[in-house]
Amino acid sequence: MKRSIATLLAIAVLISLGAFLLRGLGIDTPKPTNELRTANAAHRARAALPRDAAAEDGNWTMPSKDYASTRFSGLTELTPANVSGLNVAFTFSTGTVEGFEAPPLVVGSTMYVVAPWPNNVYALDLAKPGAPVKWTYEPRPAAAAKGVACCGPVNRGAVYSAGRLFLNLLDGHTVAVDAATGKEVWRTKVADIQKGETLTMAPLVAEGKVLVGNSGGEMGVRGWLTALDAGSGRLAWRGYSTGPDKDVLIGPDYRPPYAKDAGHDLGVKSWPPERWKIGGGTVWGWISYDPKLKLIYYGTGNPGPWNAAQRPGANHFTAGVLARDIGSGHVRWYYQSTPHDVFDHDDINENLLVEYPAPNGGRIPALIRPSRNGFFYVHDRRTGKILSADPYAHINAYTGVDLKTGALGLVKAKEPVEGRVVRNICPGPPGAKDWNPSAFSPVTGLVYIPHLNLCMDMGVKNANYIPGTPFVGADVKMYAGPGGNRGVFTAWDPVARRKVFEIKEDLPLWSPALATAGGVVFYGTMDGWFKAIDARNGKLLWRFKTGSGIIGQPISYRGPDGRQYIAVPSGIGGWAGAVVTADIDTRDPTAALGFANATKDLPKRTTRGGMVYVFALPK
Amino acid sequence: MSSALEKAKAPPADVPRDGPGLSGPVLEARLARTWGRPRGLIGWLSSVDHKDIGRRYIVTALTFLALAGALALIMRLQLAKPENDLVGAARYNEIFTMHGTTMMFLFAVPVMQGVQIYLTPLMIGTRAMAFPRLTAVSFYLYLAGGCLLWVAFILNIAPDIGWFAYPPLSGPQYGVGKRPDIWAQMVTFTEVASLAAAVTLIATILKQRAPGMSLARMPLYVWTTLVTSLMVVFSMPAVALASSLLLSDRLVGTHFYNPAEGGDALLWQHLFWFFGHPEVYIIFLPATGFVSEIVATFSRRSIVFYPVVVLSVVATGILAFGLWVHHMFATGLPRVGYSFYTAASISVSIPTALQIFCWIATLWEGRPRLQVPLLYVIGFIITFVIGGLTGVMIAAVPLDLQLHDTYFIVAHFHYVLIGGAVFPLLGAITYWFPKFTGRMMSEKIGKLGFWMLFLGFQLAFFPMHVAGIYGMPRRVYTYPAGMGLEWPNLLSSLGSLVVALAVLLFVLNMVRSALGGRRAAANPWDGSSLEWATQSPPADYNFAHIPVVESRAPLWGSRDHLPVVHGLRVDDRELLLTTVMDAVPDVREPSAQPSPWPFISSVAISVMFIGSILSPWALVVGAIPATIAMAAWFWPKGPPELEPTIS
Amino acid sequence: MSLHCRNSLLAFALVALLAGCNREERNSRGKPLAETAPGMVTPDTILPGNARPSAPDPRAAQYENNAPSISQGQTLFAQMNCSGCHSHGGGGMGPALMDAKWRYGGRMDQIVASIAEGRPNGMPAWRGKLTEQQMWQIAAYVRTLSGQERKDAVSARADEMSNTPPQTQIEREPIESAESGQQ
Amino acid sequence: MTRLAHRLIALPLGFLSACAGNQNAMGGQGLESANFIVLFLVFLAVCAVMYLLVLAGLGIALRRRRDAGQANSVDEDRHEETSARTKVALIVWTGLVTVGLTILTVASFFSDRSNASSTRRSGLALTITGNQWWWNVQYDTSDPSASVRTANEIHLPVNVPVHVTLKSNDVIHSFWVPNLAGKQDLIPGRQTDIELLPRRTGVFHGQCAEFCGVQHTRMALDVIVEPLDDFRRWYAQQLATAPAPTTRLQMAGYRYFVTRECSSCHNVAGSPAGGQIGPDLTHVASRRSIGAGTLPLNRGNLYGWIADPQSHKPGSRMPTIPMEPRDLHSLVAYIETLK
Repeated sequence: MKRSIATLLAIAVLISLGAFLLRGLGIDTPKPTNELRTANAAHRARAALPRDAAAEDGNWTMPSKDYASTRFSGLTELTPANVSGLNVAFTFSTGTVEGFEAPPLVVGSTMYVVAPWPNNVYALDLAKPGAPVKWTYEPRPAAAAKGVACCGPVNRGAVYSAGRLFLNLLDGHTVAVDAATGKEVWRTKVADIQKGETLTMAPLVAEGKVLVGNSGGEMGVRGWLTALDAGSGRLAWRGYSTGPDKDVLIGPDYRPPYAKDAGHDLGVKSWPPERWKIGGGTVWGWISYDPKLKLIYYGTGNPGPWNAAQRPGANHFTAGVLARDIGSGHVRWYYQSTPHDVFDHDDINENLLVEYPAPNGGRIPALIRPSRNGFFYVHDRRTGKILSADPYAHINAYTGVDLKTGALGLVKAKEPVEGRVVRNICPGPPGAKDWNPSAFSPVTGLVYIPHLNLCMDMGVKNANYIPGTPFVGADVKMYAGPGGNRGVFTAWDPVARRKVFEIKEDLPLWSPALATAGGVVFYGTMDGWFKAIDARNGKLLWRFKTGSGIIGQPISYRGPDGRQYIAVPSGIGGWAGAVVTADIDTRDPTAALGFANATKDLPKRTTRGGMVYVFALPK
Repeated sequence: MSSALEKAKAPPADVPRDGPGLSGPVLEARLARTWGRPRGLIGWLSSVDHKDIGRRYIVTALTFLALAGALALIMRLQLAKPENDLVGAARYNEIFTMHGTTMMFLFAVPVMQGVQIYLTPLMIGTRAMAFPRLTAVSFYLYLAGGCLLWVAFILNIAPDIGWFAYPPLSGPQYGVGKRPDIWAQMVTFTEVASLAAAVTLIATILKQRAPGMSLARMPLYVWTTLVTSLMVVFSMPAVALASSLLLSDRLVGTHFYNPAEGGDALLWQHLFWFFGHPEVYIIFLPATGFVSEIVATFSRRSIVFYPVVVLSVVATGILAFGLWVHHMFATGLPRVGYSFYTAASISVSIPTALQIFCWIATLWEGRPRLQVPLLYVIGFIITFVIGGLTGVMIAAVPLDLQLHDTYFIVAHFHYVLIGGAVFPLLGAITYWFPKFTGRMMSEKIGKLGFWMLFLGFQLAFFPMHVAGIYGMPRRVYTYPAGMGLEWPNLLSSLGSLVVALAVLLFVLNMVRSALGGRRAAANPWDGSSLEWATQSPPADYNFAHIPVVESRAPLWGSRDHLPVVHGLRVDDRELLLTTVMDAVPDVREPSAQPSPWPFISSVAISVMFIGSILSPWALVVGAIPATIAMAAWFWPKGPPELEPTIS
Repeated sequence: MSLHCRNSLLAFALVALLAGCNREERNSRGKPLAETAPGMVTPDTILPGNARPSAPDPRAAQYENNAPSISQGQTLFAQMNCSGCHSHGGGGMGPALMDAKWRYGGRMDQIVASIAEGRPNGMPAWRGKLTEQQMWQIAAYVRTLSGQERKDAVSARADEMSNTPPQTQIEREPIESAESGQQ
Repeated sequence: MTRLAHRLIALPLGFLSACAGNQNAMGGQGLESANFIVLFLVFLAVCAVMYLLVLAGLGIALRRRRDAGQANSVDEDRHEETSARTKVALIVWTGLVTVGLTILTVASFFSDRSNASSTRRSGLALTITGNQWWWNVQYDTSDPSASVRTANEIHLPVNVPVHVTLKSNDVIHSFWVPNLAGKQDLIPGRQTDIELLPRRTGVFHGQCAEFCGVQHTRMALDVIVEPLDDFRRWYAQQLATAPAPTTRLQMAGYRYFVTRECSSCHNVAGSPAGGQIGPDLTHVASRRSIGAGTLPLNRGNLYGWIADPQSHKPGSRMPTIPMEPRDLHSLVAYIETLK
């Protein structure tokens, strides 16, 4: 008896020792196919476009990393064990003081940094020490555009394709730049700032088309998505988010998953006369693409104005998810997540494409998305049918989603009434989660959601429409939701439909997440901390204080020297950071569309900046 | 202690007291010295004599009546023909606001209280009001409030929000500038003033009635005074509160009337009308008191069914608090509630109907003597009953929803307030004029004036019923031609001129008679109540000896000799307090000396109130001088003398 | 506190005087067409060759501290969507208006110029979309946001969600550049 | 009920409605207004009886003993005597008054009920929003794209119950079309309702009945009650967008309208002018009046109004825009096309 116990002990010691040694030698390199969790692989979501470590080219050519928008790097050098050794490899100052959301791109040995306003592009030579500048591109957008940018003159990044960089300028132009020389290849005006339209989104390039959508949902614009020819910059097609079917590009092949979104000219019929022309539904977020189905997926923004009393009706095709055929632009299916949205709950958040385990053991091509309205949707991306929709944040304004009809239940008591302030509405106008995308790791099968815990008081009033001026009609005061923390970092299991772990962040989370195959997840906070956590349990492994608040997109790439690098932009701004960058006077809690009240303390915690930080393990 | 009791039991002999030993001219001379007031302006300002204060109240109120009447004329001229442009829209709004506000807050209530302050001590046979200095303060504050409003009018910052100043129109966003603040603060002034007056009146009536004047023997006018004063005490705080909330909304941005932040615009209407409706009866009930006295005297018999009249007055006073919602029938409150208020509003006319019966019955049983005061009473009955009946009409929700806020309402409340209060008031002034001035008013001019006023009034206000039904809303500065509104308005305008002339005539009569009218004896009309027992005008001390009352009509019961009590000090101001119910002599009480401090504190308080229109800190800063002044006012003068109870 | 007291007492002492002036005067039509173009107004304070700074526009007088104008300006500030960018003075898409910072001058005519001609970083030019009178009224209201106008002419709050401290009570922010601060 | 009403109108009170004002509480063209007439006459009858009794009593009382030549003095011991007849009279009078008033209360109650129950099933829904100093009118339909927005003029189909929702954007107003029904206040932060049931066609006039500021007087609206077909025609025409300008003059006016001050406040459907704070002008030329009943609509008044609204409606929110004569010409020409 005694002996057996001793043996067991010995074995245990040996095993742990061995494990420790192996770790130390860095032999234990988990592959995406490995089982990190006891859960059976069959019951885990898989990347839509399966890559294993070998398939990882180490580049970062588009902000979402891939068409599936996973923000997942297959690089495995960094692991929970060694990440604490990260050091700054080099930094790059853009000399700007506006919100820095755009991620650097890495192609081979060149890093392309798209700086905040006025959106200069810098090509850095990663092969040389200190990554000196190869070339600089200065687009010089019109300054007036800043006056119609609701939430800071931000830019969410460029995209690299076939030797060219494509990016949008705030003043309504899309440009193509030669990646080798930095020379402008073409420049196309797609949006009109006179109407209040701006461009802040990162384009997506697929099948030789550059996909661009407009911003300005608070300015009474009409939302659209435009496809430009990548070669010439000429317009291929444009699909509006409101108006008659011929404008929305709805044809006979339109098959909405639910009856509520079916009908003829819904983009007109679900609006008061003429209001669809100024009804919003802008496309300022993220686009995913499924090469197999040849479908692009994106969400449309809020209907305008915020005061819903001025636009009775469901307000199609705003605040919903669209699937368009990339060739013709025709809508294949549409699901309106938030019909007749009354809280500015855009639906522009990222759509992650994954292979979802089917009950019969097979795989369903799925679209999963943490939505602005606080529900985590799982769609069958062929039809748009909802497989599940569960709240991933604190919600008291909606009762839930009816999977049969697709209807979203609104709590009557929380519906704004003209002339009376409605209190404690959760989530607030930025929703449970704003633009900053989550990451999906096929390794853990989890979605890493950086999001918000904000509620609001809302008072709506009659909004006046003057082209090129705000069209909102609401006073809003935001404040921290239950718990007092304004940000939350949640790891969500889309299959088990449950939260695996969550990290409470004091400040709102405005920076996207980055997942790596090494089992480390990165994100930044608005007071400038860049954090690395364990993908499995959220344990904080490493953190670094950057110069300014982080609202930018972190990336990971393999440098010319073969090492894995992590890069993150640091520069406070955007809607959440307006308190710092727009000189808000916080004595007015309704300032910055109500965000001022939620971030009164931000000026004390960070200052403006514009810097790219690049980290790596010491050689 | 015991020594004190000793003192109490046997008052020091050296103290001179009235009685068989001390009476006649000698007594009167000494009393005059004790009760007279110092000479000069200071003396005038420090007077605490209820007759001085009452007279000042009445004169000031009549001045405001004249001013507001002038405004009424301007309005009638503007409305004489359609699309007239005599006064602009904005100015017209100021004018009707000033007219309504002045009439309600600066004329109607104060004039009634003025007469009450003058007559009550005389009618109940005492020498002064309780708290005479507070009475003085009440007048000065009222005066200050009135001046605030009218100076503002002259300086072109007059309120332009109507006399009931509904928010949000009077609120911080839509009530532009300081105009509404001036209105609200004027309200505060007048409310404090009438509250002060009411309190002193109640105390006087309950504790200072002549021995033997039990509640059941109290003159009807004193009854109405008691009831209205109690109504003031219960209703005025509501509006004082409402106007203070409004001020704080406007000055420091609170949200009492801001629906967006959980306030409510209707809160104001409830608070205001909870005061506003009783207000009408606060004006009307004293008038019924006048009528009762005049009817009794001029039909040469005491009122038939005295208990019925008293009960009606009390009932009216109570019911008046249950009707305010009938001013809000159009605000969309629950319909069921409306029915209740309809019933209540209609039922309030029952006690009034009973009073009217009693008056007519008294005339019926008595031997009416058609002199000017009785003429006014007859005019009152003929006119007021119409107002009362239209009142019954608009108590019905379906009728009110059409007639509310139209000229029909304007006609209604002018019939009620002019017919029901001003006619009796003019009668009362004619009736008590000899007591006020020692001279009679001219009967001839009086009769002429009455007929002009009576007919002119009907001409001016009856057509307004029609205008209202023809769809003329109130408070419009003009109206389009072709709606059938031309002739009603023209007639009204003509009538208003006649009314103006009549009032002018009345005033001339007053002035002329006051200067050179026929001298009046103590009891020129052969009245039955105590004020006629002393000479006209009464001496500063009212009565040389405090009379004893043995019936409801003391002067008719035993006209040759009126029994009196003796023993009040002559060298110092002393009053006889009696028990509340039966007026059994209770204690002797010293009465306050004249003092300039009430005036000075009133000035300090006024500065504080007016300053608080401009900054909330004025309340803090202004409180200091006010406190000092009051400290001086209340400073104890030597050890209080323990007075013996009378056994 | 002490400041408040002084203000209140001062204000009280001057009550008759100030009432006499045009604080509550309604002016429904504004100045005639003849003189409705703002004069040469510059936010600048460096004028080479000791040139004189432009004198304040005389038209400011009839709108400044004039309650009806300020009230009208308050209405227009909301209705013309000024509040969309500047919120209730706290700022957002546009700069805060309740602080002491004036990018283009805090004088009435300078504000009118900013409204009429717009400013390069996003302020639209309203000439032709608003009448001159309306721009003066808005300017008068804008100045109340930082406490520049007299307290007895401004409105404590609007009937909406509570936002800034009541304008009847806020301290007057010192206008930064001395020249443009001259009233 | 209404037939009775109309017969009753022939009675003494007939003269009130006789000179058919189109803003007349005695009009009786709406159910509630008809009920009003009946109830009013009932009250009038009862009150008249009471009044005559009082006058009679007063008259007799004054005549009765005046000339009885007694000594002009009070009888010392008989001045309080009251005859038994008077006591009886008091009781009778009290009973009479109580009964009369009870009748009235009951009558009022039932009339109120009838008004309340009259239009439970409403065939048409409107939302009217009060503004200083004009009325915004919205026809609410289940299909939002079929809803019509207009101002200061309401068209109603005859004999169709209408449910009107009342709101206010600023201060308290009161909606009153006497020929159809009684008042209902529009209170900021609250929502009130009124039911209309027009029984006869015609053009009626309504006016704000709660003092709402400087131009309370000039806050009127026209109500046109017409046969269902005419109403449908009107509705279809209101639903259409504004016609495009044709002549050069109209073009100039259009350009001025959409680029200048006008479009900051006014909306013209089908044009870039999208102002939401002033009356919708898409079909202004089809209306009867301008400036919320300030002036009848005709070319001359259009010129006068646009050139200087402040002289016709001082204090109104519409500013006087300094304007070149040719701009005025073109603007009027354009607005006249907005039928």
